[in-house]
Amino acid sequence: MTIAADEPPVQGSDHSELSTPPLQDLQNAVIRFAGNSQDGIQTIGGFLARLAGRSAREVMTYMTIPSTISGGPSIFQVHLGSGEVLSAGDDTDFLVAFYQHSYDNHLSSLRDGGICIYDTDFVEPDLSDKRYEFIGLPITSTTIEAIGGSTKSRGKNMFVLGLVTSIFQLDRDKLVGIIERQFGKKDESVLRNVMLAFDAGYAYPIGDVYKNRFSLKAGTSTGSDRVTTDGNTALTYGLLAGGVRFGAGYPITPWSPVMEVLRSELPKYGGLFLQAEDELAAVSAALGYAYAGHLAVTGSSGPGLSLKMEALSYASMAELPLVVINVQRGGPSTGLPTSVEQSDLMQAIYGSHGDAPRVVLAPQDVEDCFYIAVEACRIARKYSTQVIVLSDQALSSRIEVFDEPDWDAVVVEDEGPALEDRPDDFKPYPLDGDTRHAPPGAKMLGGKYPVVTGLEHDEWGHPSANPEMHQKMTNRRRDKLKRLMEEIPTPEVFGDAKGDVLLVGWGSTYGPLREATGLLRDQGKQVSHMQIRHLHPLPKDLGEVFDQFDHVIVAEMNDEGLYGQGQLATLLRGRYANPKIKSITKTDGLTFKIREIVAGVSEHTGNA
Amino acid sequence: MTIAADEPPVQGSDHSELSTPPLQDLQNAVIRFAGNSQDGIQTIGGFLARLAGRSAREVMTYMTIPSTISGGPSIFQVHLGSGEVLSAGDDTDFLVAFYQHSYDNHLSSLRDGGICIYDTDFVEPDLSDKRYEFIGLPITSTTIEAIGGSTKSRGKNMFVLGLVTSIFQLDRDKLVGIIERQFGKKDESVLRNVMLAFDAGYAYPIGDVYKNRFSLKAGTSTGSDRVTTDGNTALTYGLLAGGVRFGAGYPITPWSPVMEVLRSELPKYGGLFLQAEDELAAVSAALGYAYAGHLAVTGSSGPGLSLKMEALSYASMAELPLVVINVQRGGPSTGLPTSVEQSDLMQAIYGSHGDAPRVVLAPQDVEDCFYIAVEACRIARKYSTQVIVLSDQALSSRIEVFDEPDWDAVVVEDEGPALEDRPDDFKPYPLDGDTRHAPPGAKMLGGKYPVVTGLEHDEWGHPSANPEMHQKMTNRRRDKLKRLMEEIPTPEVFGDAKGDVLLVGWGSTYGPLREATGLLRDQGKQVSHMQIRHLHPLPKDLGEVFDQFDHVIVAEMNDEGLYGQGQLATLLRGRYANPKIKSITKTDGLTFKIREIVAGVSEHTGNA
Amino acid sequence: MSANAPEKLTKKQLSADHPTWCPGCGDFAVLASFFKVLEKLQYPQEKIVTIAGIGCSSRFPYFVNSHGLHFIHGRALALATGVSLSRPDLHVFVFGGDGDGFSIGGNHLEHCARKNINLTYVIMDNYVYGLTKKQTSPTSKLGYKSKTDPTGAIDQPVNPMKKLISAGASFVARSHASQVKHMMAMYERAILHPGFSVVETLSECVVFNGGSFDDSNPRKGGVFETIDEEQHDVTDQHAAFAMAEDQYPGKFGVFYQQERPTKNALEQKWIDDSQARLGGEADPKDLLRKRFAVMK
Amino acid sequence: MSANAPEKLTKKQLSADHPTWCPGCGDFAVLASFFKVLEKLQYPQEKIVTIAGIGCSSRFPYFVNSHGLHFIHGRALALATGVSLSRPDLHVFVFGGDGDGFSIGGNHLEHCARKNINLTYVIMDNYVYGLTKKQTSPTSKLGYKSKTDPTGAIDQPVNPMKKLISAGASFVARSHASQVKHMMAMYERAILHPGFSVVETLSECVVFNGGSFDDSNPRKGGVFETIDEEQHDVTDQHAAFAMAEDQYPGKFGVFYQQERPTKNALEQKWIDDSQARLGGEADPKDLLRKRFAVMK
Ligand SMILES: Cc1ncc(C[n+]2csc(CCOP(=O)(O)OP(=O)(O)O)c2C)c(N)n1
Ligand SMILES: Cc1ncc(C[n+]2csc(CCOP(=O)(O)OP(=O)(O)O)c2C)c(N)n1
Ligand code: SF4
Ligand code: SF4
Ligand SMILES: [Mg+2]
Ligand SMILES: [Mg+2]
Repeated sequence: MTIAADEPPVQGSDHSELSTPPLQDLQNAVIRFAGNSQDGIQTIGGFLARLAGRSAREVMTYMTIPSTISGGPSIFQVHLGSGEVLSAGDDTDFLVAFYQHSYDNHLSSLRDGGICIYDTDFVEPDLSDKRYEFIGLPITSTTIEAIGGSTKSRGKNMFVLGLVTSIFQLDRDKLVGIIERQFGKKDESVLRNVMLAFDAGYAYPIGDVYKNRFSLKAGTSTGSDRVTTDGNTALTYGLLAGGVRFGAGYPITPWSPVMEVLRSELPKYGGLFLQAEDELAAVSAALGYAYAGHLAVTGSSGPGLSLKMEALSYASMAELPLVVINVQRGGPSTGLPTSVEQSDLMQAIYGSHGDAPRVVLAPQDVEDCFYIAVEACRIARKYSTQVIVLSDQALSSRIEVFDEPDWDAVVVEDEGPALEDRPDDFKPYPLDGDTRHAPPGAKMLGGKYPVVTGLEHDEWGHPSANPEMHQKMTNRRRDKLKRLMEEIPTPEVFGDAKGDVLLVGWGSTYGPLREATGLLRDQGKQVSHMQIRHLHPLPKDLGEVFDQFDHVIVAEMNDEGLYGQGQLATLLRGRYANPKIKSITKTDGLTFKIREIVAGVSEHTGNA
Repeated sequence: MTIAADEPPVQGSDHSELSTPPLQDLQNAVIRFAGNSQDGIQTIGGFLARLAGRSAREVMTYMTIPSTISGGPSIFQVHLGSGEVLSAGDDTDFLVAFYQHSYDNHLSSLRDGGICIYDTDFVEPDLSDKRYEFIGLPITSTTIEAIGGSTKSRGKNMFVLGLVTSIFQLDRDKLVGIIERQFGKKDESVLRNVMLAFDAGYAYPIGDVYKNRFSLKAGTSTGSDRVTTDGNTALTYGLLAGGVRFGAGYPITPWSPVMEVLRSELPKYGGLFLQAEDELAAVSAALGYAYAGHLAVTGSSGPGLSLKMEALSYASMAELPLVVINVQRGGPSTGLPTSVEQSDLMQAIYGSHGDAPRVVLAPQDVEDCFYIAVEACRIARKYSTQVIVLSDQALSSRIEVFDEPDWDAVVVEDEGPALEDRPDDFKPYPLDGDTRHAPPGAKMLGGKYPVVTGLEHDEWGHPSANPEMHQKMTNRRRDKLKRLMEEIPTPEVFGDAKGDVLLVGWGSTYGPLREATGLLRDQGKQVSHMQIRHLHPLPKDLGEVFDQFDHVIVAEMNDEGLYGQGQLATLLRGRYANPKIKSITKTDGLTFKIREIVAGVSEHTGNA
Repeated sequence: MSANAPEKLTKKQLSADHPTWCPGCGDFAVLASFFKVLEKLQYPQEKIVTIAGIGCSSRFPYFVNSHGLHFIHGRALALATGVSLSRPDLHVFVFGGDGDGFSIGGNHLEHCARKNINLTYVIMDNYVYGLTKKQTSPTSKLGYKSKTDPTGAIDQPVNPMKKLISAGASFVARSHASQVKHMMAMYERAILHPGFSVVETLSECVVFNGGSFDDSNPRKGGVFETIDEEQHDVTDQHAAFAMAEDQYPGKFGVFYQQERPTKNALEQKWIDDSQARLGGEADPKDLLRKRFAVMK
Repeated sequence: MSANAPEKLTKKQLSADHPTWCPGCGDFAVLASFFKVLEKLQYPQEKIVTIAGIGCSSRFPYFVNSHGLHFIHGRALALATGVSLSRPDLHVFVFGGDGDGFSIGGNHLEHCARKNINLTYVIMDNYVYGLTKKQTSPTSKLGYKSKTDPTGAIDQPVNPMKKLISAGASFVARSHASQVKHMMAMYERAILHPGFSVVETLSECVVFNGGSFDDSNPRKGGVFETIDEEQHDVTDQHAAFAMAEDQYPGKFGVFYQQERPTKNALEQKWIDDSQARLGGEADPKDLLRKRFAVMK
């Protein structure tokens, strides 16, 4: 699905065959850079992604983080495309291997006929492997030569970037502009060395051979440059756009970047972010802001979320608004801190003691990280409730391109605490209406000031152990989310509204599921796709949608559990008691491959 | 369901009618003492319960705890019966009202024709209320007179106990023996005063009128005296019998008594209980014992359980055995600390981040608190897993009578840490076998010592981020619970194995559900009952059982949630996707009344 | 009360529900002293915020007719940090027990202290867990018999003064619920201190720890020894620490006081500097546009 | 290695995986010193237990070939409490960073100290969150620029010595990862101390806080000032507290040491007394029977 289908694939690696270039005019290309994290491969990946944003191309990236602290083997994969790019790619078209271990571990990621570019200074490939083409060049020594020896092999990444620019006929000028913006702030000599390395790669003769073979089609320009960024960044600015001005958190991978940017950015907006002593303090302080009348955020990843469960139970009882970010990672426990997983959904909904209803949302791609954050703010405010946003490790760090938001439409002005006087008959928790707190500073004209509590209480917030009151208040806390359910749009179905299979997913699996659906449809299968962004409450008419399909197959990156169902599948079955709902799950810490989804669908439908 | 049905109910409260006593030979009697917690009504309730244990009678008690710290309105209800006593009684037959507020708030608990005994020193009843019979006597002043004034009204409870003993023709000698055992340890004058008050009540003339009316039938004697105790106590000794020798916890209502008894008792067994600085430390220390090779316990109630979620996720990953007690109370948050609720089931199963499989059990009555604790120990050991036991506030404090356990059959000797040498090929987490840790102190003959970790790991416990390994280890952690599932017995069905309705419950709702089932069956309805004690994993063949009924109705004390299903109902539907599974729920902090269950069944079956 | 005519704030207005504490509980006197200080200081009623965790003492907010929040066990200070940092216009008070503050909440106390969060914290120390009915607390004396130490407490108790001083609290005092005047003086000075101020107040639990503070209660034959600030330099941390070593019942008064910048002020400075660099308060949309331009 | 022939325990046997720390990280020297002390003390290998929370430094257990446990962030001491109390035959060591010990784990440290749990705790203090890549830690110096304090840290840091002393730790020392001999001496004394012993060890994070401890590293032009125990009475808590006040880089060595009963011993005494009262170790069945007789 990456190389335009009408091109015959290259076979073998006999360079003589290449005199008439068989590949041209790529719509898509998946390039994997494999080296050590110190080599700056993330940097060049980032440059390529940004260039895509400026060239009306789509892009999606994928990276791994070494488990050692000091760095170590790491990859950065870029999927560039002139059409829609929905995943980082099952297989790669090009592999750039910096070291022998890069070659050994990643050669199999190449599709048949793919091209392996390797550093002859470090890698000894098995040239007899006929599945791939091999292009060796002395990346390290040429870079050292180009820069002048002093910085040793630093700059290899820029050499490779130059090489790639030349191979794919990318827009050199735009790219140099991006490089200059990045390095221009630093010492002048840095930029000079960077450009020396880049130009050496760009001019390297081996590049010429391929120059005419791969020209990456430009997309249809939308006129203006598009935004290129990762999920954590998009999410963070979504919070700012949604009006969040106060936050508190504690560092943890992969949540930390969100709090780091908020800590730097919030003072500009007149707010602040507190680095707390732990997650318990963080969620408590965030509830302090909320009580004080501000929309606030806290967040973490799995272990930290577990620590927030008690305070979130309080928030549910007291009905304080709060946005809570969970950038999920592999679990349980410390698990796989730098791998992706979607195994915190049940906890998000049910992790606190007691019946503690709250809202759970999940963004489906990088752009959606922004919009879901804005929506989380809106819901938290409107229903005076807690909204947990389930992002994940893959979304957090991958780079995509999207249109700049329409700020006038999207930005919510922060109105600060509502300090107006409250009338005589003020009730924060009216049985027949919405929760409305009177933050400190508000005068109570009736003379009686409210106490917000985690004990069960009456309409005025007074503690009450009255059986009837507990029943009514429990209903009330639940029913407000039922009202929210009424306003959640039914998720769009991609493909036909009825058919054989409805593939259902949530969160960052959007891309692979959509791509797999496209593939299956191209094969003539009656497959449609729906991605659920609102997980609790679920949209109200899913049952009707499901009725139009013979199979409803839920694909998610978590365990099948004791009864063979993933977490969302369990929820959907619990709600609809519909045995058509089946599950595809996995927990290998990697995003779905298209072929895994295709295989899962065949298995459930019996079309092997 | 409390007064033998062949007796015509008493009407009106004209005392003259009482010359021929219409009620005699009671099988059951529900007596509610309503006063202030300082009045020692719990004490007399306890005496009556203990007497029942010695008289081959069944008993169940129910009490409320005042919300003020210094004491305040409180009730103690005793349901005495010669047949099976399954609930504390929907309605009461006798109300003893110490104060006006007791009268005002509890009169409606009397069944039509019930008898209200009140203290004429404090209560002014509405004698025109023809639904009940009223018997007034100067409880306070007679007590003061009897004791001699010095201790003021202390002793009222004993006066009332004497009165009740005389009214119901209870075994005075046995009772006095119990009283002496209790008060004999104290200052002699205490016992003297107690007996003065008791005898004054026993001899009080008004009692004579009723003497011959109510004679509580004795049960069929089993020869030996039976055990009379509450759920927390039964649970605690179950842990000791199961071989627990180490524990750690932090006080919270209603869990505290378990830790208090363990702290006092464990030193006798050579173990110890740590009062930790908080619940996070408690669960951590308990995992320390587990790592050191001991079977250990920690516990709490809702808020404390939320705080343990992170460490429990670790325990799941590391596969350390642990017994975790949750004495549930009303939630969310601080909620209703002294009310009953079953709203922590979902959290017990799903509350930790990541896929963190663990076992969840729930005892169905006081006796079962003992046996479920023993079983929790067995499962934790065998599968090197965490077992959460969901007791609740009602179970914790209510008193029941049961047979003394067969100690030889039930007691598990604590073998202490397994310190034998470990062979060369020792693997704590074999892919094809059970987890077996080598605690510190064990020599590793291969020379390589293990590190227990919360990171994903291989068979030897070494951290591994390998995708395949994560998948395999996730499967392994889940599959061991599937093996446990195979050995869980299918819960017994009370009533017929097929029919119209299967009522399903879990935990302390056993009694009311069984009683309601009996009632419905007596009415000719095809209703059966099943109580599920193993909640995760669920017993394996429930599906087949459910297939035999037209309706499967799950009754539980938690909220119906966004989709109209209680927590267990959601789980069962999630597993079986069977729309026959319906839900009866409530969250009023009170145990189920029989009539609530009956009404719920009619509603779902359409037989109103 | 009318919203417009600023009346004098009285105890009557400040009184809410009648306290559910046991008759004779020391906490009543703490409440009464607090009312008196507030009557003196005349803060606007709506700007007073009382916050507490869980415990008998932590029921305080229900008994004060001001904005209040009854939080979860041990985290009141962390919550109050959020209130204080985001609402400089408020007067933030935290009340709670020894279990709430020194056991489960011990770490938040440390960090609040070092960060010098601007609020006043009154620890109502009864050397026992009252609400949960008599378990050993971190301040229970050695040998104290409780439900969790039936043969007497064996863990060395926390020394509250040492803990607070070394954590960096900028105002640290000690008082006694039997001494209303002393409490009032301490609370007032604590409230007027800019930064994190703490008054540990011995407050007898008559039900579970009766007589525990008689040694320092003249009415019960004890000695109430106050600190002579002529002799003791309250800004001398070592002297304060040394005095904290005194055997129980020890001294009462201000152990330590030192003004240093509050986190509130330091964060505000950062906000001000950031906005000044942008030429004053910026429109959020402009800020966002600018940031997104860089991502293209 | 054979199980029966008791061989001399060597660094080689004690070495496990090669540390994943960055080249130049101070933690290497801590590990090396620990090995040397163990070589000297010759404890049976299977009786050595290393426990840690989460952080770069907390990866320690992987690098020691002994029984080990890598726990969750901040709770290593709480877990180790369970190990120590239930297994008097073991030598329990806890390693971890400043974030793990003073931030999220700060409260467990306090309570371990006052309870005097018998174990040795080495805090590898690099004044930064290493593993999560450069956020301000509770010991970060004022002005330190991190990802969470881009304009410099503003919160007053924890003073580890003050905190430990006032919490009641019975052995409190300070060392420096550039001084192997000194570390060895401190670790050995800490290990031999009966009770809760702590050695804060400055250990440079070369990647995120390079040069931070040069001031006290003679090889980097700094001064490594050690405590002269002729001058400083280690049992004098006030003197220790006063010394803790010294401006950074301060002194190195034993600040405070005082033997007092460990909780381990006190709990064991209770066990022994209880069992003595029953006439020695009782059969659990008999104990249960006796208790149940009372419930009839
Ligand atoms: C997380 C959690 N753990 C435990 C409790 C139970 N609990 C409530 S108050 C309290 C301690 C009370 O002691 P203290 O703080 O000294 O207050 P006091 O009642 O003595 O005034 C405890 C353990 C709780 N509510 N929440
Ligand atoms: C509950 C939880 N919160 C946060 C984290 C993320 N985390 C891992 S290590 C660490 C701090 C590391 O700093 P420190 O303890 O000083 O150790 P160092 O890496 O500097 O040696 C943090 C915040 C976590 N793993 N778990
Ligand atoms: S139990 Fe003790 S602390 Fe609580 S209100 Fe009663 S006397 Fe006061
Ligand atoms: S990041 Fe710092 S503390 Fe961590 S291993 Fe590297 S140098 Fe050491
Ligand atoms: Mg207390
Ligand atoms: Mg550190």
